Amino acid sequence: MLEISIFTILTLFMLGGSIAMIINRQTLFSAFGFLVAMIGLAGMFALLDSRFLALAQIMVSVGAVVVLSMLTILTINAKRENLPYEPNKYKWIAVSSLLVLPIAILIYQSTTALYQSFSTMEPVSSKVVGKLLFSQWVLPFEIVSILLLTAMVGAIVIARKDKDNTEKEKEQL
Amino acid sequence: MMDHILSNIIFLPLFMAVILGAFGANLKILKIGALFSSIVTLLLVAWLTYHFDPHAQMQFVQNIPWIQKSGFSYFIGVDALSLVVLLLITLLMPPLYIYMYHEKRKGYWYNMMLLQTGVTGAVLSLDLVLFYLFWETMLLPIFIMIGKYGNGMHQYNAMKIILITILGSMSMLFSILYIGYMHFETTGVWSFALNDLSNIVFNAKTSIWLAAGFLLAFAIKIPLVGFHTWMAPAYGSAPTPAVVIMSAIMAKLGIYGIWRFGFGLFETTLVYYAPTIITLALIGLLYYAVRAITEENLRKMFAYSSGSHLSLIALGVFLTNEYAWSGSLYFIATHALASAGIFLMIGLTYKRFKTVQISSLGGIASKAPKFTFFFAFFALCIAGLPGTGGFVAELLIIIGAFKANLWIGALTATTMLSAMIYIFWMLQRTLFGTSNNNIEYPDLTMREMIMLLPLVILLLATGLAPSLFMPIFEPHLNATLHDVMIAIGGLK
Amino acid sequence: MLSLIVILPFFSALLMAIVYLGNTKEKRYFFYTLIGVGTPAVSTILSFMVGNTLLDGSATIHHTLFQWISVGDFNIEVAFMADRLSVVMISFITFIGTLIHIYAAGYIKEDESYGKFFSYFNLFMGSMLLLVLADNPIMMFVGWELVGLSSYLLIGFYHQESSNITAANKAFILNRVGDFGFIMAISILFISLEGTGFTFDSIQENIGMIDPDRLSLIGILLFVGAMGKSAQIPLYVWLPDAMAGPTPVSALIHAATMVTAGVYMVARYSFLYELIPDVGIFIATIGAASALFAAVIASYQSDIKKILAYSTMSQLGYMFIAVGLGAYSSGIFHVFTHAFFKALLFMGAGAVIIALHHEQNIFKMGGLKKELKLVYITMFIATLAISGIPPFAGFFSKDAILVTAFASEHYIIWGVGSLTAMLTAFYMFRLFFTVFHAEPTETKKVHAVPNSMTTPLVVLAFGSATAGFLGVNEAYGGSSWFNTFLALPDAPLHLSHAKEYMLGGLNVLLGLLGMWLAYQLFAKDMREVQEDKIYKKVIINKFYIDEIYTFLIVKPLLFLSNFIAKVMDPKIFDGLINLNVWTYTKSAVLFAKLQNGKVRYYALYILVGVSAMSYYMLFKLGVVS
Amino acid sequence: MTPELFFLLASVLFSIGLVGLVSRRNLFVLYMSIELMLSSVNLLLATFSKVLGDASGSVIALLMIAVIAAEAALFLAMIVHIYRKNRTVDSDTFNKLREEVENA
Repeated sequence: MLEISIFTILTLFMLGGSIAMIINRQTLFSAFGFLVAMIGLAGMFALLDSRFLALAQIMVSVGAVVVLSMLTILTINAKRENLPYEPNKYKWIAVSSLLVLPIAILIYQSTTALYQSFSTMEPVSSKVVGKLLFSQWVLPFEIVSILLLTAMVGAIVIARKDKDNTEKEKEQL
Repeated sequence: MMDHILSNIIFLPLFMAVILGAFGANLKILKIGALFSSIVTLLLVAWLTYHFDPHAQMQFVQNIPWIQKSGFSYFIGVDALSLVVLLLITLLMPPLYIYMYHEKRKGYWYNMMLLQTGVTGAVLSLDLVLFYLFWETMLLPIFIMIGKYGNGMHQYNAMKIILITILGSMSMLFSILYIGYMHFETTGVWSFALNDLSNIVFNAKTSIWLAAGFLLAFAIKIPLVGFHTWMAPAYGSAPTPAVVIMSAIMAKLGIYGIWRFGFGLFETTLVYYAPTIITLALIGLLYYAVRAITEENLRKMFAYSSGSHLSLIALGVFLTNEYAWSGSLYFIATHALASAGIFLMIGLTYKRFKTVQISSLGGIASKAPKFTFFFAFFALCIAGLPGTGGFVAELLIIIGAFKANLWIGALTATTMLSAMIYIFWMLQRTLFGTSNNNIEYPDLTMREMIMLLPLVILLLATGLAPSLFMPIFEPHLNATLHDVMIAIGGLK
Repeated sequence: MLSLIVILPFFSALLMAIVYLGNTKEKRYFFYTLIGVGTPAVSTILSFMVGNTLLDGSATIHHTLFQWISVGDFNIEVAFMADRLSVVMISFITFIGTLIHIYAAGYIKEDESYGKFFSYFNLFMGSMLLLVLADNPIMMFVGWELVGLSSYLLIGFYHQESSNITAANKAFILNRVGDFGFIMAISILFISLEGTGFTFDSIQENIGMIDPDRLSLIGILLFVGAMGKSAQIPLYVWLPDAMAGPTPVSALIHAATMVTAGVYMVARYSFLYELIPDVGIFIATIGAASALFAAVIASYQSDIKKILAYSTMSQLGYMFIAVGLGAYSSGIFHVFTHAFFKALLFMGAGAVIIALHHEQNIFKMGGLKKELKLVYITMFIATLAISGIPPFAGFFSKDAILVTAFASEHYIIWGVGSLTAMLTAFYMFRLFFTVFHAEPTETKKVHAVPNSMTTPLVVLAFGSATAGFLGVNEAYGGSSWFNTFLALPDAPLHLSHAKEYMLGGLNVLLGLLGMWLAYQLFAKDMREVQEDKIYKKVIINKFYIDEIYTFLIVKPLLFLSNFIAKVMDPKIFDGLINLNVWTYTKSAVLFAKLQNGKVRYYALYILVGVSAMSYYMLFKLGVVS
Repeated sequence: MTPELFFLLASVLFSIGLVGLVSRRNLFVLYMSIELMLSSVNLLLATFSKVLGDASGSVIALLMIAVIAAEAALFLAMIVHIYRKNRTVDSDTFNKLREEVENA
C-alpha cells in the first residue's frame, strides 16, 4: 500500500514535470520540469529495487546533465525575443498527441502482454552490479568509456569559440 | 565462324563499333568499318539463307546458360519468321550507310552499329529476358539519334517516344517475369526459354493479363491506333536513317513479337483478343489514311501511311488463316523495302531542298526525271500497285479477311482506295506542277542510284515472282498455323 | 506466241524507260519510233495469227508462263488464255492500237519527252492485252490496275500543268473505286468457290455451287468495277477530264482500250451473269441512264474532245444495255465497231486541233472542209457510222442492241435507247457542221497535218464503213457471223423479221431527224451555246455532278482529316498522355513542398509513419477494430 | 504492485517525449524531450530487470545513463555553437536541407 502511494506521488511528479517541460515557453522552466521528472525517475528506480541505478540517476542525470543544461541555458541567456515564436504550439501538441496515442498503446500492450508479475528477488546491490559490470558487461563498459572520452573532446571542439565568430561577436557588441 | 553464325551476325556490328571506338578511329576508317561490318553480316545472312531448311523449325540454335540461378540463358535461333526480318535488317543496312556517306558526326555511325546489334538480337533471341534486353538496346540509339541529331522539337519528341515505349516495355517485363515465376512454380526450375515456357498451361484469367502485358508493348511499337501519339512527332524529328529503321524494322518487330511470343505462349488468349485487335486495326487502317491526306510534312505523312499499313499487317496476323498470314509476313518484307525506299527519297529531298513540307515543293518532274522516277516508284509501291510486292501481300490479306467475314473483308479492301488518295495527291503537289527557275533541281547521283537500285529490284522481284520467295516461309507458317488451330480447337 | 503478245509491249516499255532515264536530253527519234511503233505492230501480227488458229475451229489456247502465287489452295499462275472472245478483243485492240501509235508518232513529234510517251503508250497496250488475255481473275485484275496506272501517267502527261494532274488523279482514284468493287468481287468469288481452282475455266465449271444471293452480290460488285473503268453513272466524272492528255491518248483510252474493259469483263463473266438476270437488268438500266445522260450533256458542250468523250460514255451505255440484257455478242460487236469510228473521230479531232494550233473550242473553228479535205471526208464517214446510218458499221451494231431491248420487252430501256440514237445523230452532226461547214468568225492560218497522222485516218475510215458487215443479222440477209464466232451464252431472241425491219427503219429515221435538226441549226453559222435558260445552265455545267461530289465526298474527307489532325490527335490521344504528365509534375511539386528542410516536420513524418504502422499492428492484434 | 503500472508510466513518458520532439521549436526542449524518451526506456529496462530477477537490466540502464551524459555534452555544445552563429535556438531556421522548387 505504501508502495502504491509512493508510486502515485512519483508518477504525478514525473508527469507534471514532463508536461511542464514541453509546454513552457521559457527554457529555464522547461529545464525545471525536466529536473523534476528526472528526480521522479530516480525514485522509480529505487522503487524497483535498483538502488545503485537510482543513485547513479541522481548523480549523473540530475546532478550532471540537468545542471549542465541549466548552466548552458543561463550562459546563453537567450532573450525573450530570441526564443522561437510558436503561435501554433498547442495545435501541434494536440495533433502529435493523437498520432502518438497508438504508439503508446502498442508499447503498453506489448510489454504487458510479456510479463504480468514481478519475480521475487533480492534488491540489486551495488556489489552485484559491480561484479556484472566487470565480468559480463566489461566490453560495453569499455566502449562507453571511450564514448565518453570522445564526447568530451567533441564537445570542446564544437563549443570552442573560433576566431571568425569571436570577431563577429565583438563587432555585434 | 560458321559454328556460331547467329552470334556473329548479332555482335559483329557491336564488336566493330567497340574496336573502332577503342582505337579512336578517324572518320574515314569509321565509315569503312561500318560499311564493312554491314556487308559482312549481309554475306553471313546470305550463307545462312542458303543453308536454311524451310521445312525445319528452329535452326542454328545456340543455347548457353547465362545466369543459371535465375534461369536466364543466351538462347538464340532462327526460323522462317525471324529469317525474313533478319534478311530485311541486313539488306537495309548497306544502303543506309551509303546514304550516310557525307555524315561527319561520329556518334551517328556508332549509334547505327549499336542499333543493328539491338534489332538483330531482338529478332533472334528465344529467351524472353534476352529478348527484353535487346528490345531495350535498340531503343537507346533511336533515343540518342532523335534527341541529339534530330530536327524540330527533337528533344521533346525523343523523350516522348522513349517514355511511351518504356511504358510498354515495362508491362512486357512484368509479364515475362511472371511467366518465369509460373514456370518455377510448376517445375521448380527457373527458365525463361521460349520452348520451356510454351509448355506451361495458364488458367484463362492469368493468361489474359499476361497476354495484355505483351500486347501493350507490341501495340505501342506497331503502333495501333490509340497508342500512336509518339509516332508522327518521332518520325518527323528523327534523322533519315533512324526513320528508316523505325518504320522498316522496329515497327515490324511489334508484329514479329506478336507472332513469336503471342502465338508461341498463349494462342487461345490471342483468339480472345482478336476481335478487339481487329477492330483497332480496321479503325487504324482508315484513321491513319484519312489523317495522312492533309498532312503537309512528308515524313509525318508517310509515318501515318506506315501506321495504316502496319494496322493492315496486324489485322492479317489476327485473322489467323493461311492467306492472311502469308500476306502479312510478305507485307512485312515488302513494306519494309518500300518504306525504306520512300524515307530515303524523303531524306534526299531534304538534302536537296532543305524542306519536307509538301507545299514548298513542286515541279521536280520536269527537271529531275530520275529522282521523279524513283520517288514515284516507291510511293506507288506503298500504294500497292500490281507488279510490286505490296500488291501480292495486300491481295492475300484481303482474301484472308473475306474468308473470315464479309464485312471485315469489305473494310480491309478499302486499303486499295485509301492509300491511293493521299499518295496521289502528294505526288501531284510534290513532283508535278510548274518548277521554279530560281532553284536548282539536282538529279540523282550515281551513288544514290546504287543505294536505291537494290530496293527497286527487290520490290519488282517480290511483285513479279512471289513464288520465288514465299516457299521460304510457307511451310513454317502452315505448321505454326496448324499448331495454333489445334490449340484453339478450330481444327476438326 | 500468246505470251509474247503481252510481254513484248511491257518489255519495250521497260527498254524505252531505261533508255529515256539514261539520258533525257537526247531525242533518239528513230529509236523510239522503231521500238514504240514496231512492238504493237508485231503484237498485231501475232494476234492475227492466234485468231487464225481459232478460225480453224480449234478450241481455246492456254499458255502458262510460271507460278505466281501459291498459298494453300490459292494458286495463281501467270497464264494466258485465248478463246474467241479474247481473240476478237486483242485483234482490234492491237490493230487500232498500232494505228494510233503511228498517228501519235506524228502528233507528239515535237515533244521533248517523246521516249517517255511511247514508253507509257506501250505500257498501256501491254496492260490492256494482259487484262484481255488473262487466264484467271487475279491476272485480269493486275491488268485492270495497270491500265488504270498507265492512264494516270498518260492523262497527266503534260505534268507542268497542275490541273492535268488533278484530272489524272481523278481518273485513277475513280478507277480505284471501281477496282475496290472488283477486288471484293473476286475475293468473295474465290472464297465461295472453296478452293476448286481459280481459272476462268474452272470457275465456269463450279459456278453452280455458289448460292444465288452470293452470286448477285458478286455480280453487282464486279459491275462496280466496270462502272469505274467504263465510265458509267455514277463513276463517270473522270472521263471528260481525261481529255487533259494528248489526243492520241484520248483515242487509245476511248476507242480500243480501257473503257471497253468493263464491257469485256461483263462478257467474260457471262457464265456468271446469265445465272442472275436481275443484276443484268440493273446493268442495262444503268447503261440506258448513262447513254441518255451523256448524250444530253454532249449536246451542249463546246470543247471538241469533251463532246467526243461524252459520246463515248453514251455509246458505252449502249454496250451495257446489250450485255445487261444478255446479248453479250451484240455488246462486243458494238465495242468492235465503236473502236473504229471512235478512234477515227478522235484522231480526226486531233488533226483539226493540230491544224489550228491546239484550239479545242468548236465555235472557234468553222469552215474547215476546204483546208482539211481528207480529214473532212473521213470524219464524215465516222459521224455517219456513229449516228447509225446504214450501211456504215454503227447501224448494224446499234440496231442489234435496240432490237434486243425491244425483244426482251424492256420498252423503257428501248425507248431511252432510241431517243439517245436521235440525240447522238444530233450532237455528232452539230459538231461536224460547226467544225467543217459553218462560217468561221475569224480567219486562221491552218497548219499542215503530217502524213503519219492522215494515213491511219484512211485505214480507219475504211474500217468504219465496212466493219459492220461482219455481223449482219438474218433479217438483213446476213448470218450473224460475228455472233456465231464469239459463241457467247446469249439470251435467245424471238422477234419477227417484220418487226426488226420496223425497228431498223425507225432508228434510221430518228438518226436522219437528228441530222436534219443539226443541219438546220448549225450548218450555216456559229451558234455558240448561251447560258440563258436555267435548264441550259444546268446542262452546260454537267448537272453540277462534280460540285455535288466535291461537296459530298471530298469536303467531308478533308474535314475529317483536319478534325483528326486538330482535335483527335492533339486533344484526345496526346491529351490523355499529357494529363498523365501533368498529374506527375503537380504531385511532384506537392511532395517537394513536404521537404521543407525543417527537422521538426521530418520528425512529424516519421511519427506519422510509425503511428500508422502501430495502428495497423494494433488492428492486427485485435486491440482496435 | 504489478509491472503493468511501470509499463504504463514508461509508455506515457515516451509519448510525452515524442510529442515534445515533434511539436516544439526550441532546441533545448527538443534535447530534453530526447532525454525524456531515453529515460523512459531506462525505466523499462529497470522494470524488466525486476521482472526477470536479473541484475543485467540495471547494468544496461547504467550504461545508458553514461550514454545520456555523453549525448548531453555533445548536444549542449552544439546548441551553444549554433546559438553563437545564428543568435537563435529556433529549430525551424535550420532548413538547409530544403531544395528550391520551381513552381512547374
